[in-house]
Amino acid sequence: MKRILCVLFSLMLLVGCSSTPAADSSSTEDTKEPTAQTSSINVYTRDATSGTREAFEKAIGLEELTATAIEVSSNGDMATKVGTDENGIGYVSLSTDFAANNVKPLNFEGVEPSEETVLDGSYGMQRPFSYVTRAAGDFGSTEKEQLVAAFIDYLCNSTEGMLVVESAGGVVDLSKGTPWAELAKNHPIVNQDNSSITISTAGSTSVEKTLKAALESFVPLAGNFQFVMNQTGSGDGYKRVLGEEKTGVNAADIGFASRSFNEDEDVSTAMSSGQYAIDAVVTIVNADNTLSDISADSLNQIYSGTLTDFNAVK
Amino acid sequence: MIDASKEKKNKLIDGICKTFFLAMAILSSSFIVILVLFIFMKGISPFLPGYEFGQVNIIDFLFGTTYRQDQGIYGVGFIVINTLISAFASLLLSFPISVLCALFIVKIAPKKLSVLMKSVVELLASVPSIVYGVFASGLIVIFVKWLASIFGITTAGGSSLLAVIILLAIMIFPTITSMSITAIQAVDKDLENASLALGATRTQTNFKVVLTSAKSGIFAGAILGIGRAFGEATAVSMVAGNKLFGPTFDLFDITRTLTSTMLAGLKETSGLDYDIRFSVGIVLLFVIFFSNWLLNSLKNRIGKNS
Amino acid sequence: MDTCFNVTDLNLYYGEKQALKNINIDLYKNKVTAFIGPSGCGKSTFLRCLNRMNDLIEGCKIEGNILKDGINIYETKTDVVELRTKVGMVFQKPNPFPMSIYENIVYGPKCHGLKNKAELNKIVEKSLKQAALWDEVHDRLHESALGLSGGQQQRLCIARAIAMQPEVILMDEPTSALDPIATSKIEELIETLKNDYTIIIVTHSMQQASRVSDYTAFFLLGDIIEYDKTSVIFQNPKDKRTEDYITGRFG
Amino acid sequence: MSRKLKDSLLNSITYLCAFLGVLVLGSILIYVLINGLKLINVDLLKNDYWSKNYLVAVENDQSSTFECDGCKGYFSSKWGVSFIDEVTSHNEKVISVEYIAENSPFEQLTSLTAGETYGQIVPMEKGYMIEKIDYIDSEGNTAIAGKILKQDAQALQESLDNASSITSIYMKSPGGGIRGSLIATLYLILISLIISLPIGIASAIYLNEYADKSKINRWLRQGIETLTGVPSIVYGLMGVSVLFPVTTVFGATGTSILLGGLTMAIILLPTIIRSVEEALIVVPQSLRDASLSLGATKSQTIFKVVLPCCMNGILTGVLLSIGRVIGESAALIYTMGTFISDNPVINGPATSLSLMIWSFMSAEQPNFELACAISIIILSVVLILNIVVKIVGKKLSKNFV
Repeated sequence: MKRILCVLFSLMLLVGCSSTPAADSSSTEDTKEPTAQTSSINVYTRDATSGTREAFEKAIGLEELTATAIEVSSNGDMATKVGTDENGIGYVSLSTDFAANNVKPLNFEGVEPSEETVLDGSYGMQRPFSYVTRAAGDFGSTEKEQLVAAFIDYLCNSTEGMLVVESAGGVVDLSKGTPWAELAKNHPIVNQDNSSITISTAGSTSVEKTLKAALESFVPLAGNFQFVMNQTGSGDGYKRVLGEEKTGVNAADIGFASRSFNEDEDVSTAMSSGQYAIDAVVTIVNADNTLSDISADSLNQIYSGTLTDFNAVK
Repeated sequence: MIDASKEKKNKLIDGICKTFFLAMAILSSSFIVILVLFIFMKGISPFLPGYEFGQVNIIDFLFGTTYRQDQGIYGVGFIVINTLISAFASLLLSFPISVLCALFIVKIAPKKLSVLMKSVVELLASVPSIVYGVFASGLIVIFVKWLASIFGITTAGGSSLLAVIILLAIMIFPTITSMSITAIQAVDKDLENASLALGATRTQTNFKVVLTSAKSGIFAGAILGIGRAFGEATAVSMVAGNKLFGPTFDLFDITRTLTSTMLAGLKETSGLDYDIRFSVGIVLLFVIFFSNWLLNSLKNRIGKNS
Repeated sequence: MDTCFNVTDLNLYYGEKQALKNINIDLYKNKVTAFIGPSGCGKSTFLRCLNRMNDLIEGCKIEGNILKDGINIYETKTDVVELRTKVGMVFQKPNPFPMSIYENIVYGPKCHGLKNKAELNKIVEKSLKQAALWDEVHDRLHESALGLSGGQQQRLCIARAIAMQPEVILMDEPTSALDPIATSKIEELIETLKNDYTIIIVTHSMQQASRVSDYTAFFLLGDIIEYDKTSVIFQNPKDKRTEDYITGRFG
Repeated sequence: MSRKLKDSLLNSITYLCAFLGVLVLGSILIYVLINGLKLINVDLLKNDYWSKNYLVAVENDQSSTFECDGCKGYFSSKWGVSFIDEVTSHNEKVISVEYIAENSPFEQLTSLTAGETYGQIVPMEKGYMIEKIDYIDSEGNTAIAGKILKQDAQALQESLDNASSITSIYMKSPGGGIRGSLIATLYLILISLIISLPIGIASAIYLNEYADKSKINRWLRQGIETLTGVPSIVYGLMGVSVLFPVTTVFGATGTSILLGGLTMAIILLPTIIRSVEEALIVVPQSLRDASLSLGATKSQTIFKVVLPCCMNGILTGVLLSIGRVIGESAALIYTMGTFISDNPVINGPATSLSLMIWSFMSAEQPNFELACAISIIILSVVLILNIVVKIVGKKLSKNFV
């Protein structure tokens, strides 16, 4: 029936634009039989290379994604799509503005997604913001190398750095921070004029906000150095620092990924690498949905295609 | 008055100019060779034995009906069909409207209105495609959803083949219209006057003489337009939904085009999944060449009849 | 009498089609020679052979000799550009360049490297006077040439050709796009010009040929049927076909 | 009668199509305007994108209190400064300085940043954003306040009133402007036109004036026409690997405006060639004949007669090209980079306006309003350039027509 209607409609469209506009009024009459509205779930997912998707699928133990899933291109796209689709389900980053997009965050296994639950590990769906630097001695100058080391120390270990990252949306454990004034003693480089040094960064766009805030706040602490951020995607983070593009157009000093570096990406040669913040992945549904809590099991069933009705979700 | 040395100099300059023009023409057309070589070198490698991430069967690639990065299944057969459907359908939708709109602007509209409309069309040709994408995911999608609900069909929030078609039709509209405007303006006034003098009405003249005389230019616009429809990536990927299998014939079902496949996660990936996008690029180039050839021969045939 | 062009065994093909068949003709210096004949008989094609304008047409092949002052203009070492400075041309439709009147006249000399302002001014005045246009335009030399009337434009084109001081001026139906008054002005002009230049004119008008020319050649289907003094052609043509044509029985 | 009917039918279809077209185009324009207009202001146009970051110390010797009559925001009478809450065009909540009283210690801020500027006075102005203030509270404990703790203006003012001395202030000048990208976009247009115009015009001249129907020329033409169909993302990838070595000669070490311009120049070629050729075809053959019959050489004919006549065609090509450059994103992501530079140089990285839109839309939180605002700016730049080019074109062609 649908097929026939569609063919009819496409004919209508063609007729509508090539001949008289009056012709199509008659044909709509008999097509107006409304069929019963189904509430089958529309499954939204990110493209296969997304760090968010990786974290999400790992958390729900997904083996094979249903073939009817709809791929969206970005976090914001996901929020918009689910916000306009009453039957949609998807997942976004914790820093998303849920209300503005007309979506509702779901508790995962009974745990509400929040900074506390992410930090204490009770909220299961999370991913790290990772960084990797160039190999020691490969920075072009020792001043730059020292400055990068100082920045990494500031970013990961100082109270000030962590505060900045947190205020920009990253989840960090402030209790582990040390005041920068103490750490700075190990980095004499910050006490000189560094305005001729430019640090370039590459990699994930998800880290952009936190990274920008951290870099900006570090500038006056470390002799007004310059920085260039070229955030294009997690894949480029490793490539441009240690991988195939490390000497090319897009070479960078520090690379970032919104996931752990995988086995293809050998970070052992780097001067330093690790993670500086955590981001949580939150399952979302349309704001009109009555659901408020979901289990990994249900999500697994929904995303593998065996569960297709919200009424059956328990 | 004629100075022999001057003559010699003139001749020399003439020769230099000719060589320069030829060199530039060769340079211009050599870029395509560089491009094709470059993309071939990258895109062929997954099909060669000894490929570092595991050789891909080219038959499966070309005729496959599933494309799933997560399982390493790469088949673009259905995507080619989807791409052809969406591009040609958008052309079908946009072509008559654009041509008639151009006719209106050049021949029917009062001077002031025509200038205004022309400027609007010119302006829209330079709207960044991402803005069209935003427009599509904001408005077109809602329209499609509403349309589907009339038929009692649920859609994936409006992302669908139909949304892609409407989006592309809107995007190629300025291209075809401005080319058609140029073509219609170039029609000889004498031809028109001759038709009017034979007692044809203004409208008959417009349709029978003006449009037929301008059809070569109009067709060139159509070719440019469909080129844009094939190559559009950013906006399309926002409403396509990137279906994992296909082909899609249902207007309200989600779809996947070659460009949206190339773009999805391009920056986050490496290895086979990265290289295979260049193979998709080769397929896209072939699709474009093929349809250009098709339209060009159609254009020549229509041209011959008159 | 001095000849200007000696044409022997000239054949011209457009691709497969032969447009000129075995043309043999001598054209005389400081005379007006008219080519007449029905449309498509090859008279314009032949005219364009004389300054090698046919070179521009793709698929055009020429056999035979055209000697100008004893030198074959179709030899490979002939400089086409130099030839064209000596053999000027005026076209059917007036085609002034979209520039000022002044710029139109000095175009040719400037192309050949003449830069001296005073000399250029002199050339402009002289050519315009020769073309009987000076009185009409001397106060608006720097206005666009496209603002002139059709007849004036055509005289400007003649002045433009004269500015190069050619030996020969080829005219390809120069009055066919003009009204009778403009036509008569051009005809008067031709009359005065023939003292200084050899003029070869293609015309559709029998009266024009008889009025302005000293010699007339009748072309038919790529052949020269008859070539003689104008008075002879028009008063007692030897060939029946010539007679039929000039008496208006066909063509 | 039936003829009239048919006529009016055809006419109404034409009207309908024109109406439909204008409706759709108009709705896009209105959509963009509604969403973006509220963010357009002079600051957006003239400000730098990157804030200047300052770490400053405050003269703590203060005994007086300050008065503020009717000034907006939350006024700290102890320090003589008032704050307000603001939302930037990038959807960030910030606390910015609204008013500084005369003789306030905030008028005498000295830089704490190592280097030349150490100890120099940093003027604080209205609009500066307070990120973090380290202070010692009335009980002698160190404490911090500011946006970094997700405080609002009121909380900051209360904290400050409670402070006995201020250790340091981290503040930012207002940023988020697009001046740099606007300039970079103009550079990009200029470079790509400077390169592709001569090549394009020369190629068009060769194809139209010199080329016979030989096979080689057919291939040349085919090659150029095929360039039209190549998706721009492919150009971008090619630009990085093939054209980058060229730019290194000019001192580029990475992505640069120059590389973007070179890549765009290739993308523009078919457009320019096509429009110039179209104009060349229209130039009447009789003009060429006339020039040649005067003994001008072919190149003289082309430069003096043919090219001036097709000025309009060249201008059309230029306009189309500008539109293409200004709207392109996919090819430039790789060649120009997404780094927003406030002082763009030709051989350094920068970003064009539409790349900026791409960045904002593909970020974790797409900023749709800002994208629309930048689109409006793009549209107005296109409009202005259109008008300028048309006026110049009229002036140029005055001599020729």
